[in-house]
Formats: sequence, structure tokens, C-alpha cells
Amino acid sequence: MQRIGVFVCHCGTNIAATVDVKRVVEAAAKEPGVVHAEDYQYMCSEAGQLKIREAIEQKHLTGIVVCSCSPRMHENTFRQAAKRAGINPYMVEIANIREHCSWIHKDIEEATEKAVILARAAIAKVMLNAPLTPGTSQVVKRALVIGGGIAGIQTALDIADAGYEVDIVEKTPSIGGRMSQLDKTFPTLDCSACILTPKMVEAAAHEKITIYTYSEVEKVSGFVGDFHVDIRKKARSVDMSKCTGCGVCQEKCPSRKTPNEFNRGLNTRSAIYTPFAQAIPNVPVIDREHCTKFKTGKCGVCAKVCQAGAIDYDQQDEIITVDYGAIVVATGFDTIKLDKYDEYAYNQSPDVITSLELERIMNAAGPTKGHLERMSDHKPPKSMVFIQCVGSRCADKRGKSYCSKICCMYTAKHAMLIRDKYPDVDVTVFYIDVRTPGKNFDEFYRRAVEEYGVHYIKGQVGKVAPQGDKLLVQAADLLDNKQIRMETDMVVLATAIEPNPDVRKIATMLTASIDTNNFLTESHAKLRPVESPTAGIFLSGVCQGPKDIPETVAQAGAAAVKVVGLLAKDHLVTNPCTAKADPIFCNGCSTCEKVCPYGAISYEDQLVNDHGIRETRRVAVVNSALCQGCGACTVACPSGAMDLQGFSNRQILAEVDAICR
Amino acid sequence: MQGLIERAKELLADGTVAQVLGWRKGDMGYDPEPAYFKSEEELKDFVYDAFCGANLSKYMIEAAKLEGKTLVFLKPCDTYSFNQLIKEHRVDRDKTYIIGVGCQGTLKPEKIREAGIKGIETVTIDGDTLKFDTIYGAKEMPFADALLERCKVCKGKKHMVYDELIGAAEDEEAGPVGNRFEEVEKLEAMSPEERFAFWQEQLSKCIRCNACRNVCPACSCRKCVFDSNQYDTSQKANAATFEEQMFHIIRAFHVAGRCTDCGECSRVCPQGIPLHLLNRKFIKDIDSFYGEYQAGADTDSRGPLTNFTFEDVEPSIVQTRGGGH
Amino acid sequence: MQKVDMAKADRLREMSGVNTRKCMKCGKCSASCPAYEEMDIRPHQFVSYVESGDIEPLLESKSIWKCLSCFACVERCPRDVKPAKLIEAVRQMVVRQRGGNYLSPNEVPELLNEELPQQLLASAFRKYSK
Amino acid sequence: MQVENTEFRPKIVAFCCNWCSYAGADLAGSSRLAYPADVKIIRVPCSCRVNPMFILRAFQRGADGVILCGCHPGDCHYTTGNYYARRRMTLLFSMLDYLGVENGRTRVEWVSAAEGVKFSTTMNEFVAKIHELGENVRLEDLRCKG
Amino acid sequence: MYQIAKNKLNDLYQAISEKEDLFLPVSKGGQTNYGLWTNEAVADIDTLKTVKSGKDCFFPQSEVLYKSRHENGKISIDPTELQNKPFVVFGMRACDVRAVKVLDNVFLTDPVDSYYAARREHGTIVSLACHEPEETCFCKNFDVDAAEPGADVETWMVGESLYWKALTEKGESLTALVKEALADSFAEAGAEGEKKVEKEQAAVRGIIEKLPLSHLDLSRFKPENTMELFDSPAWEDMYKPCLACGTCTFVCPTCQCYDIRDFDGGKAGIRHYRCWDSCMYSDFTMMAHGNMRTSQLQRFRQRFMHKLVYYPANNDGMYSCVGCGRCVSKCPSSLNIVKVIKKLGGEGNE
Repeated sequence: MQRIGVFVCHCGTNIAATVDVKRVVEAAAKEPGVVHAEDYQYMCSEAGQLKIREAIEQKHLTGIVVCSCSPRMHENTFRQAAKRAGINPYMVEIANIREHCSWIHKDIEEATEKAVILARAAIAKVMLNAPLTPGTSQVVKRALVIGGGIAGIQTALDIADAGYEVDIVEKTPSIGGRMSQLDKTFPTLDCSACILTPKMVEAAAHEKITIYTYSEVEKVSGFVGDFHVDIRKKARSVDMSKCTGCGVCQEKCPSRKTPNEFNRGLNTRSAIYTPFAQAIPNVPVIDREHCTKFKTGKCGVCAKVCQAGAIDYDQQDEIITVDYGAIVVATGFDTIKLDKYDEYAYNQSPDVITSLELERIMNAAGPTKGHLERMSDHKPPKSMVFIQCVGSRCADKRGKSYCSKICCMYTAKHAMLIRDKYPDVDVTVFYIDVRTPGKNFDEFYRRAVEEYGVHYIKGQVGKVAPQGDKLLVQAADLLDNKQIRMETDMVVLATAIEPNPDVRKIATMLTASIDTNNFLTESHAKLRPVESPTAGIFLSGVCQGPKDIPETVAQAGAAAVKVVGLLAKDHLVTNPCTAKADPIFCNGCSTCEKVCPYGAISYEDQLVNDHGIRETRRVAVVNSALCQGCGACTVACPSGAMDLQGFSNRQILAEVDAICR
Repeated sequence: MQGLIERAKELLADGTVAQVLGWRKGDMGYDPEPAYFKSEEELKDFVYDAFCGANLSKYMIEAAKLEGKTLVFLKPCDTYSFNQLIKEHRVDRDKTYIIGVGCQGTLKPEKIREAGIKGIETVTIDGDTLKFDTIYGAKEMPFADALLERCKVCKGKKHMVYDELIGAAEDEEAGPVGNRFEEVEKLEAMSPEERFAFWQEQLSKCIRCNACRNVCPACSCRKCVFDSNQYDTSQKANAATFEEQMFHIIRAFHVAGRCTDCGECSRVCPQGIPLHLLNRKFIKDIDSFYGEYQAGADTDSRGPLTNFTFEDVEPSIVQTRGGGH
Repeated sequence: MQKVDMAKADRLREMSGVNTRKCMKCGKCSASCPAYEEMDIRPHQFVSYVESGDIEPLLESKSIWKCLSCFACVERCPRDVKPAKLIEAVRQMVVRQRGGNYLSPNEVPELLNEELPQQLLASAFRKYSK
Repeated sequence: MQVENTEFRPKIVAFCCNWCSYAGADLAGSSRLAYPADVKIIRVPCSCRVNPMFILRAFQRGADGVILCGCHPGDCHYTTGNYYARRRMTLLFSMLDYLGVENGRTRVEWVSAAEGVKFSTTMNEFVAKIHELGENVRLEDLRCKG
Repeated sequence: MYQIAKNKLNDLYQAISEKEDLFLPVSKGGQTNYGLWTNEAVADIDTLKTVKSGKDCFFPQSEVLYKSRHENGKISIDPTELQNKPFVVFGMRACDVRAVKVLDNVFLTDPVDSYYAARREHGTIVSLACHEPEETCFCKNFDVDAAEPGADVETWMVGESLYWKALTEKGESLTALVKEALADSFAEAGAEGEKKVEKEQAAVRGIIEKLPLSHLDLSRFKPENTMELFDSPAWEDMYKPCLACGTCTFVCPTCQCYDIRDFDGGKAGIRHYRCWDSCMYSDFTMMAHGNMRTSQLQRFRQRFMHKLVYYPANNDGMYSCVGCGRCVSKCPSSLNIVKVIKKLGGEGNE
């Protein structure tokens, strides 16, 4: 017979303000099986946990129910408290009377009544709980980082420096990511390449780091500590072991009309190419879609000019399977498409550009060799307009609801750099709010205004229209309460950023949850910001939310520490809430096996003794190390032989009964 | 029929099989029972005619535990059930010798009684006519009028699995007959209130004798969930209509995607509840939501409930599909 | 001292279906407005006036007769606030207070002119007939 | 949307998967997004854990509506669980409809951990629907009444 | 003896039901079973055999014995009231009337089953003689006379009239009740009526004589042959087609086994109820240690040994089979007690 204790938490006033805690205690005390019930200000506090411990010891409780916040908050806290008091940690159930009750209801009567019912359901469930013992599983001492931008590189370096093997999988031909496209960085204005390249080189040279560029993650199976990942190494058509990186092939390649992705399409590149001069690895790839040899079979110039004989037109995609203990997602971002913003004339005039395009124009290795000029006539502009919040903070479907966070600062940077290098160019920034939280950020913005004479006008631009070789900008100056119509030579749009679209596919493979904006969800917004709710999956960089370089690097380091913390363990404790087949009921029909996503179910011939009737039969056996406890098999099983420990049929039915009573 | 007996004798004699599973003559001419035959002598009571409605597939679960091979006679629709049982590892194909037998449709004695024919002493099937000697004199009725509902919408006279065929239909006449979803469609076209009344009247007759479950080749569980103490379902009592609804819904759900539509449930129900209409509803839904699927047509495909596609319809289709639903 | 009339503000919100709290004060409506120069109270101000319950000046404003109902502000507002609908609502409120019709449907055909955009006529009818 | 407080207080059971919908309900809670107290949530690891029997049992015991919430298709924590749940529930709901049970009493909704607002609006809508349908009589078990 | 026109039977039902609950064969969903007479009910006394027998009227398939409730830490018990109002069962055939005697032997001997006893005390049985017995009938073997069904009142349907004869005190008072309510349409049948009934009886007995199953050899089913019958190798062959369903036991008018269970109805409390059980079920007599009968052969054997050997051994030779033939027509596998009698009774039957 179970002896249940019920502990009702006030959570300060969070619960007690809307739920009559005393009445919950009274009602719970009358439930069959309950031998102890009490309430306390903060059950999760040291003192609260002590109360639980005392009650368990003094009243010889076999199980406890804590009526408090969501089990997602403190289930583990109370399980540990129970464990310390000497009962099995799985003899604990939580009635969520905060998130699911006190916080959403206003009427005390109603909320109290509901809290009583929720407590009753938890009591009914715990009455059927059985002690569970977690098993253990091995940890593969190797990590995978998906994405080779600054987030991925930093995470990989930190993990590798701690002594663990790390693989980076990068989709493009080189690591470096968005940061490699930037010219200068705020607020210090140091050269982006100068600080990034050494990290790239370090990663490439690190003995613990393996880099797979031009590669993609194809399939992921397994679970924390033991993921199995298929990586597709796309055919490069260049033998990496032979290529010397001399670049002759790229010079001689006759097909040169492909838009240069690295320069955001502002110029073109050859079909065989390395994305940029400092690319790592410095080995080109053949873009088979645009290569004449692959399109028509005629050409082969690159093979002829390659001294090293590295060109290999017959190379095939290769799939390798590697086991990892942890996976870090660092897939980064892209700017949103501006197709739906006709009012800014982005598709109508080459002189309306995005900020990332401006970065390339400003960069010495960019399409204009670093000269500021209009893309239409290559003339230097006399005046420039920057428009903030293009596609950010939008309630409609055209843009994104969030603030892209980095635009205010990089716009100030651009404005400042232009005024510095070309003092005769008149620069105007139209803003809604200037957001500059961050060390030395506001000072930086003020310098742009005060020292460099950038005009900041509060008011979003309504329309940009090409007029002759000029652009007409129409806006309202909200502070002067007047409408502005001004002609300018160039317009730069601070375009919203969004997670790399590929992240959705990757999140699905990893079973990591993702929000409506395609940002990966962190396990807890405040307390676990670099962990995905899926065990063993960590988040680094903008894939989790907009952030600038220093924040990205900080998060990359944090993710690395979490990975190292995981890899440092030899064994992981597995979830004991696994499926279990009752051989007496099992038909051995193989239905459950078909729905198991983990291949955790196998069949064996077993001697089954059903009340003295002995028979050797084929029955299902669950590998508890592989089983993750989803319960798909329990419903697929026609005879009800399969049940889930911790969420058994009887437990759930008892909850249903208790709620409907 | 003599051909079947002769072949069974041969297979017994040459040691191919150790026993024969077929039908044994009854007392009335319309009540043959499934039976094992172990010798030539016993086979004199063997019978195969339109009254041999029983699907012998399910008996093969137990037969797998016997010594030696068992020869079983399966009608075309029985072979679907057998295949499904192979898929579920419930029968042993290697210990089975299947003779596929031809079928002209099977009969329901209840229908003869409903036609007012009683006191039957002998029955003769004479082409399209059933002839009876009764203590109330000679009687007859059309063969077709005594057909089981399932045979009026036969899904085809092709055998899905066999070692040899005797008397099986030629290809041209083996195709399906009638629209088996007609009755389901009729119900679907009713208002929810009418449907509720219909099922209420039918299911309230249930006496929980479990004949439907026990005869069903898909209900092959060693121990049924309804025989388990775990769920607090009152197994035997027809105490409240809810229990009957629950039992029949769950039973239909458990066999959904596995039911071959053999119609045994409706054949055996002592209260004449059209249970096949529940199973057929699932079959119809599966066909329309997830593509045509015939359980038992093969032994290795994934059943519709252990499968999915990314584009599957959402459950809200039940609300939005409109029509009589 | 400003006279606060929250009842009217609520009424305007209800009539227009505009949630004034969604406004983030970016001014894109005013930036887009072709009639801006002729208005005494600007489109973005309509939103904040209603939000603060300062309705009297709106009812007296000439802006409501200057708005072309071109809906550029509705189209471009990043927060989906729809200032033009709010202006329309103020206009209706004024017209209903006055109770007079300035244009009857019978008069419309006479005014038809091939050069005239139909949208203008439709909005004029709305503007002067309610 | 707020439901008027009338005599009829429906009993509504919401099965929520641990990873998305239960967290979505938590988010609705921490965002103080109200929905009627008639809704009581049962935590299950995955939508695929929900056996049709649980749903029938709820109706038997007097529930007026049952809703199942899980991760969006493609986002299942266990990769594929909600796909199976989707098929099972589609067929079950269709069967209940076929038996003449009002088809608004059951519902499946995909609610992610980030969709507190959706959770709350879904529950408000569902409770309103159940108010419209009134008390569940077609699946009631008289032995559980009174 | 009284007489009432067939087309006035609804008046008869109405008259009885105004005073007492009336149970009679009612057609619903295409099947005829005993049910309560109401204005909407479709009485069907032409069908020879109801699917379930009239056993339900005295020993319902499921009945609550008591309800209990756990509230505020206290347990309360609320026993079901015993039957305390008179009721009438109309239309029972001779075999079913005999079956009630079989049940009486079980439930009315010490220890008396008070639920059953109360119903028997308050119930009046109006029997109905058979008109056209079927080939599945074999009541003659058990000395049941389908032409003279007995009980409190016995009736015959001859042509367009129902003839009514009270046999007991209860029968007399029911007759008085009917007479008072119906007056003219329920009249003395007179000598002519008696004659008609006698003629009908003779005809029915003649038919029964000719029925194919009317002459079974029951001579071997004696207590002294118990072990021999028990050990017969024939069981091994016979049980094989049995599906282990409960059809035969649930349609049987004499099967009296029941199970007692609890149903937790939540706020409605716990119902302690009994319901028919079937010895064919694998969990029949399931106990903590398991089941005494571990194979279907044993369960199958139990049923027929009980009907034909054990019961008569304890009840002065009265068989616990009445030859109604329901199992003969309803068994999904066409198995039945007749096949068993023939197999075990040796050759030379009939």
C-alpha cells in the first residue's frame, strides 16, 4: 500500500494569490492513499526540500506529489530531494498548479477547484508509480559542429582545445561564414578578415579538428552520447590531396558568368572557384551546374592547365558515417529576400543595396576593390541614405516580427566609415529607434553623429523611387513634423536577418525544436540558453537568435563548455521511462518494431510462464539503452503487451479518471 | 468435393502432411464444423460445400504447434487472413500445406430460417436453388437469398497464397463483385443523429459473448486487452451500452489496417449485429486517406497504421470533409 | 489641458478595427502619405491621438477631408495598424454627428469622368455621403 | 475570447506532449494567456503515446471534449511519433463521427513550445465549441453519472 | 380456460403493464429478445426462440449487488434493493420454463441467492406452447412437453386466438387482473376451446416425435460413468473447433455461472456487480495462482460434463439441458451439445 505525501507550494504569491493553497491541502489530505499534506512558501527552497525530507522520513512515505510550478522547472529538484530522503526519485509526481492554473486564471474559486483536480490526478498517478532505476549508456568522445562560420569555428576550437575530437561540416566550399564577407567590425572598426583568418587557420591546423567543407549532414540517428551521422561530401571535382591552390585553373576557366555568391551577386566568378582568397581549404570546387565541361562535355581547360593533375571530373558524392557524442548547430543566417518590399525599389535600381552588399563594396577584395561607387554607373555617390528596420519588427507576413539586433550598429559603422573615407558624401540615416545596448555601442553611435556628421532622422522611409539617375526618398521627420522628399545617389537597406533556411531540415533530423521564425529553441530562455531541449544538441550563434560577433563568440564558447561537460563523462544515465513488453500478453507480431524510431525492439524466443502454462514463444524485447520512451509502440501493440514505464496505461487512465471524476 | 478428399488422402498417405484441417458434416446438412482428419477413415465425414463458411486460417495458429505439417483448405478470402497472420508471425508457413479451394459464395442458415423454412431434415444445393426436405414438407429457396452479406460483395475469387488449387475460379470470373462500401456510404449519408440511433440499436443487442473477437483472424492476441485486469473494462457484462461501444470501437481500431474484411465477425454474431460495417469504415477511410490498401494481399508491406507520409491528412478532415458526415 | 475622451477613442477603435497599441511610431504612414503637406494632423498622429484619447482635435481636423483613402499607409505599415481606416472612422464620426449627407448616390453618375480614377470616386462617395 | 459563465461547466481533457505542447502550455502560463479552467492537461511523452482507449475512457468518465496537442509534424522530439498519432486520431475521429458522435468533441492541434498564444487561443476555441455542443451524452456511461 | 383474439394481444399487454412490469419477446434491430413492454416496443411472440432465453428476467446478465463510495476519507455502502414489485414474464416456451426449474435448484437451495429468490417470488410466468417446433429442438429427450409448457399460466396460440389457463395462485390472480381490465375480449373459452387446444397439443406432439433430434440416447450419462466419460478420448477431437467464445453459455437458458466484479464509476462510486460468466472463457475461475482448467479441452469438457453428468448427479437426475436448441443454431463453429451427446453416447443413437 502506498503512503503518499502531498506538498503544496505557494511560490510566494505566484500560486497563493489565485489558488487557496490551504484548501488544496485539505482536499488532497482526504484522497485515498494520502497520509500527509502540507503547504509552504517555496517548496523548491532549501527549507521546502527539508520539509519534504522530514515528512518522508517521519511518515514513511512511499511517494510524493508536489503541487507547484511546471515539472519542466523543478521535477528534477524534487526527485533529488526524494532521493536524498531515501525513496526512489521516480516516486515523485508534480501537479502543475502554476503555469497551468494560477497564472492563467483570475477567479480564486475556479483556480482552487482546478488545482484540487490537478493534485488529485497527480495523486492517482503516483499511486501507480513504481520505482525506476536509470540505466547507463556510453559516450562517444567526439563532437560534430554543423556550420563553419565564426560560431562553428569558435565552438570547434574550444572543444578541441579541451582535448576532444571535433568535426566541422560546412556546406560551402570554405569555412568562414558571414564574418568572412564583412569589411570592418563594430565598435572597434578592426578588419574582419584580420581577426577571423587566424581562427580559420588555427581550426584547419588543429590536430583534433577535422573539417568537411562542401559537405552536408544527410541523416542523424541515435541519441545523446551516441549519435550516428551520415555526412555527404559533395563531389568537389578537385582532388584535395593533389591541389596546390595555385589558382591557375580559376584564371583560365572560360565560363565566367556565374554570379559570385560571396560578393552577393555584385559581380561574377568562374565555374571552378574558391569563394575568396583566404578560403580554407584553399582548394577550388567545380560548380557543375555552370561548368561547360559538365554541361556540354566539351572544355576541360582546367584539367589541362592543372600542373598537379588534381582535376577529377569523375569524382562522386561520398557518404561517410561518423559517431558523435554531441552535436552543435551553428548554421548562421542570411538576409531576407526583399521581393515584397516594392516601396524600396530594391529590384528596380542597382543603386539600392543591402548592407551586406555594401560590406562587399567597401571591402578591398570586393567587386569594386573597396571603392565606394554606384553599381549602376560606377560613379562615386555624393549622397547616401540608410534605411533601418527593413523587414525587421514587422507584424505582417512580408517581414520578421523580431528586431534583427545588429543593424543599428552596423549602419552607424557604415555611415561613419563613409564619412571618414569620403567626407564629401552626405549621409542620412532614417531610423525608428536607435538601439545600442552593449559595451561602447552608444558611444560609437554618438561619434557617428557628433564627430562624423551623419544625419539621423527619426521616421521610417515611405518610398524610394528611381528618378533619372537619382533616387527619390520620401519620408516623414517625426520630430520636426514635416515630410521630406530628398534626392540621393545610393540607398542602403538594413535588411532583416533570418536563420539559414536549411536549418529547418537539420532541426528535423536532430529532432530539435524550432520556433515560428525558424530559430532553434533553447531549452530554457534564461537558464539553458545554449542547449536544445533535445539532449546532446547544442546551439551556437545566430541559429538560436539574432546576435553580433562578440555575443556569437561568447555563445560558441558556452556551447563548447556544455559539449565538453558532456564528453567528459564516460557514461550517461539513461531515461528509465522506457517501454517494456509483458511476455504474457505479447504475440510476437512485430507491429511495435515497425513504429519504433530507434530500432530498440527486437524479438526472441522465450519461455513464458502464464500462471503455470509454459510455452516457448516469440516475444518482443526492448533495449532500454536505445529506447527513448516515446510510447509509439504502446499504442501500436494490439494486445496491450507493451507499456511505458513512468507513463503506463494504468497511470494515464488513472489521471483521466481523476480529472473526470 | 471428392477431389479434395482424394488429394487429402494422397497427401496423408505420402507423409507430406500429418493432419488435414477441413470441415466435417453435421446433423442437419447445414452445420458442418471445422475439424481435423488424421486418416483415410476419418475423411469419410469430410465435407465442403456452401455451408462451410468458417475461415480456417485462424485455426492454423494452433496447428503450428502440432507435430508435422497440416493440410488446410482455404477459400479465396480465407487466404488474405492467412497472409496477414504470416505477416504477424502467428502461423508457420513452413508447417502448412495450403490447398486453395473454389468458392461459389457461402450461406447463412439464419437466412433460411428467416425465409420460414423449418424442421429441416436434408438440404440439397441444386444449381441456383436450395432444396429442403422438412417435416413440414418439401421447400426451396433461391441460393442467392441465403448468401452471407460478405459474399454478395465478394472481393475476388483469387487465392493470395496456396500450394495448389482445386476447383478455383478461372481468371475471368475471379474479379470482385459489387461495391462493398455501399452500406458504409449509406450510413455516412445519414445525419449524425440517425447514425447514432442506428448504432445504438445494433450495439445495444450485444451480449459480449466475444464470438466476433474469437473468430476474428486479426484478433489473434493470445490474451486480449479486454481480458486484462489492467484497464478496468468490464469484460463480460453487457452492463451499459457504453461498454459495448467501447469494446467494438477498440476492437475495430485494433484490427484497423489488419482486417482483411473476411466478414467472420458478422457471420458469427448471435444477435446479427453488422459488425463488418465498423471494419469496412476503417478500410474505406484508409483507402481514401492513405491510398488503397488490402490487408493480407501480401506478407511484407507496412500496414497503414504502422506507416505514414509527411503529407497525411490532418484529423480535422473529419470536420471539414462535409457531405453527410 | 487636453480633454480625454476614452469612450470616443474606443468607439473609433471599434469602428475602424484598428488596434492603436500596435503602433511602434515609425512614421512610415506619414512618410508614405501623398496628402501629408495638406494635413494639419498627420496620419501617424491620428494613431497616437486616439491612443491617448485626444479626440476633439481630430474631429475638428481638416486632415480627415484631405485623406485620399489611397491606403498607401495601410499597405506599408510594418505593424499592420491601418491608419487610413482610423481616419475613415473619425470622418464617419463627424458625419454622423452632423447627420448630413453631402453626396447622394444619384449625384454620382453626373460626376463620372473617364479621367477620374474610380477609386477616388468611391472614396469620395464614402467620404461625403455618410 | 472569453466564454460566458453559464451553468454548464464542461470537462475537457487535454493530452499534451512533453516536448512541445506541454511547454507551449507552460509558455501560455508564463505569458498569462488565459483560457478556461475547464481544461485539464495530462502530460504524455509524445502524442503517439495517446491510446484511443484513453480518449474513450475520458468520454466514458464524463469528459465533454478531448483534445490532443503535439509537436508540429516534422518537429517531433522522437522524429516520427506525431505522424503515427495523426493517422490514429484521424481514423478514430472518423469512426466516432461514423457512430454518430458529434465530431467537434475531439480535436488534434499541433502546438510548439514557442506557441503559448496558439495554445491559449486553441483552448479558448475548443471550450467554446464544447459549449456549443453541450454535454456529452452519446458516449456517456450511466454508471459514471451522479 | 380463457380466450383472447390474437389481434387483441396488445390490449392484453397494455392491461398487464398498467399494473405490473411486463417482459416478453420484443423485436429490436432484427432480433427477438425478452424486453420490457412499452408502447413503442414491438412484441414478437411468433418467433419460436428468442436469441437469449427468458433467464434474464430472473437472473439478469448483469446486476449491481451494491454500490460503495469513498468520500472525504469515509466509505459508505449502498446495497441494491431486492425485487419488491410483482412483474410478469410472458411467452416463455416449455423448455425455458423447465430451465427456470434448473436455475431454482441452484439458486433457491441453501445458500439461497436472495436476488434471484426475490425475483422468483415476485415474478409470474405466462408460458406459451410451441406451434411449429424446429429441427434444432430436442426438448423431448428431457421430458419437456412443448405442448404443455406449465408455469403460472400456460397459453396456446391456436389459429387467431390465444387460449389462457391459470395453473397456480399467482396465475389465478394475474388472470383476475386481466379479466377485470379487458372484460369481454378476455372470455371463457368453454369446451370448444378446450377441444381446440387438445387438438393443437396432439398436432405439436406429433411433430416433435418426427423431429430429427428428438430421440437421443442419454443412457450413458449417469453418475457411475463419470470417470469414463471424463477420460473419453473423444473430447480431444470434439473441442478443436471451439472458439472459446461465450455464445452457447449466454444463449443457454440454464447456464448459471457468474463472475463478481467491481466497476469504479468515479464520482458515482464503485459498483459491485455480478455478470454472467462463461466456462468457455480462458479466465473463467481465474484465481491468484492461475486457472484450474488450463486448456480449452478442459473448459469444453467442463461445460458438457456439468450439463449432462455433474448436475443430474446432484439434482435427482434432472439434466441441466432442456433441449431448446439455441446453442445448436447459434454456435459459430456449429458445435453443440447434441454432437457431444452423440459422440459420447456411443453409436446406436436415434
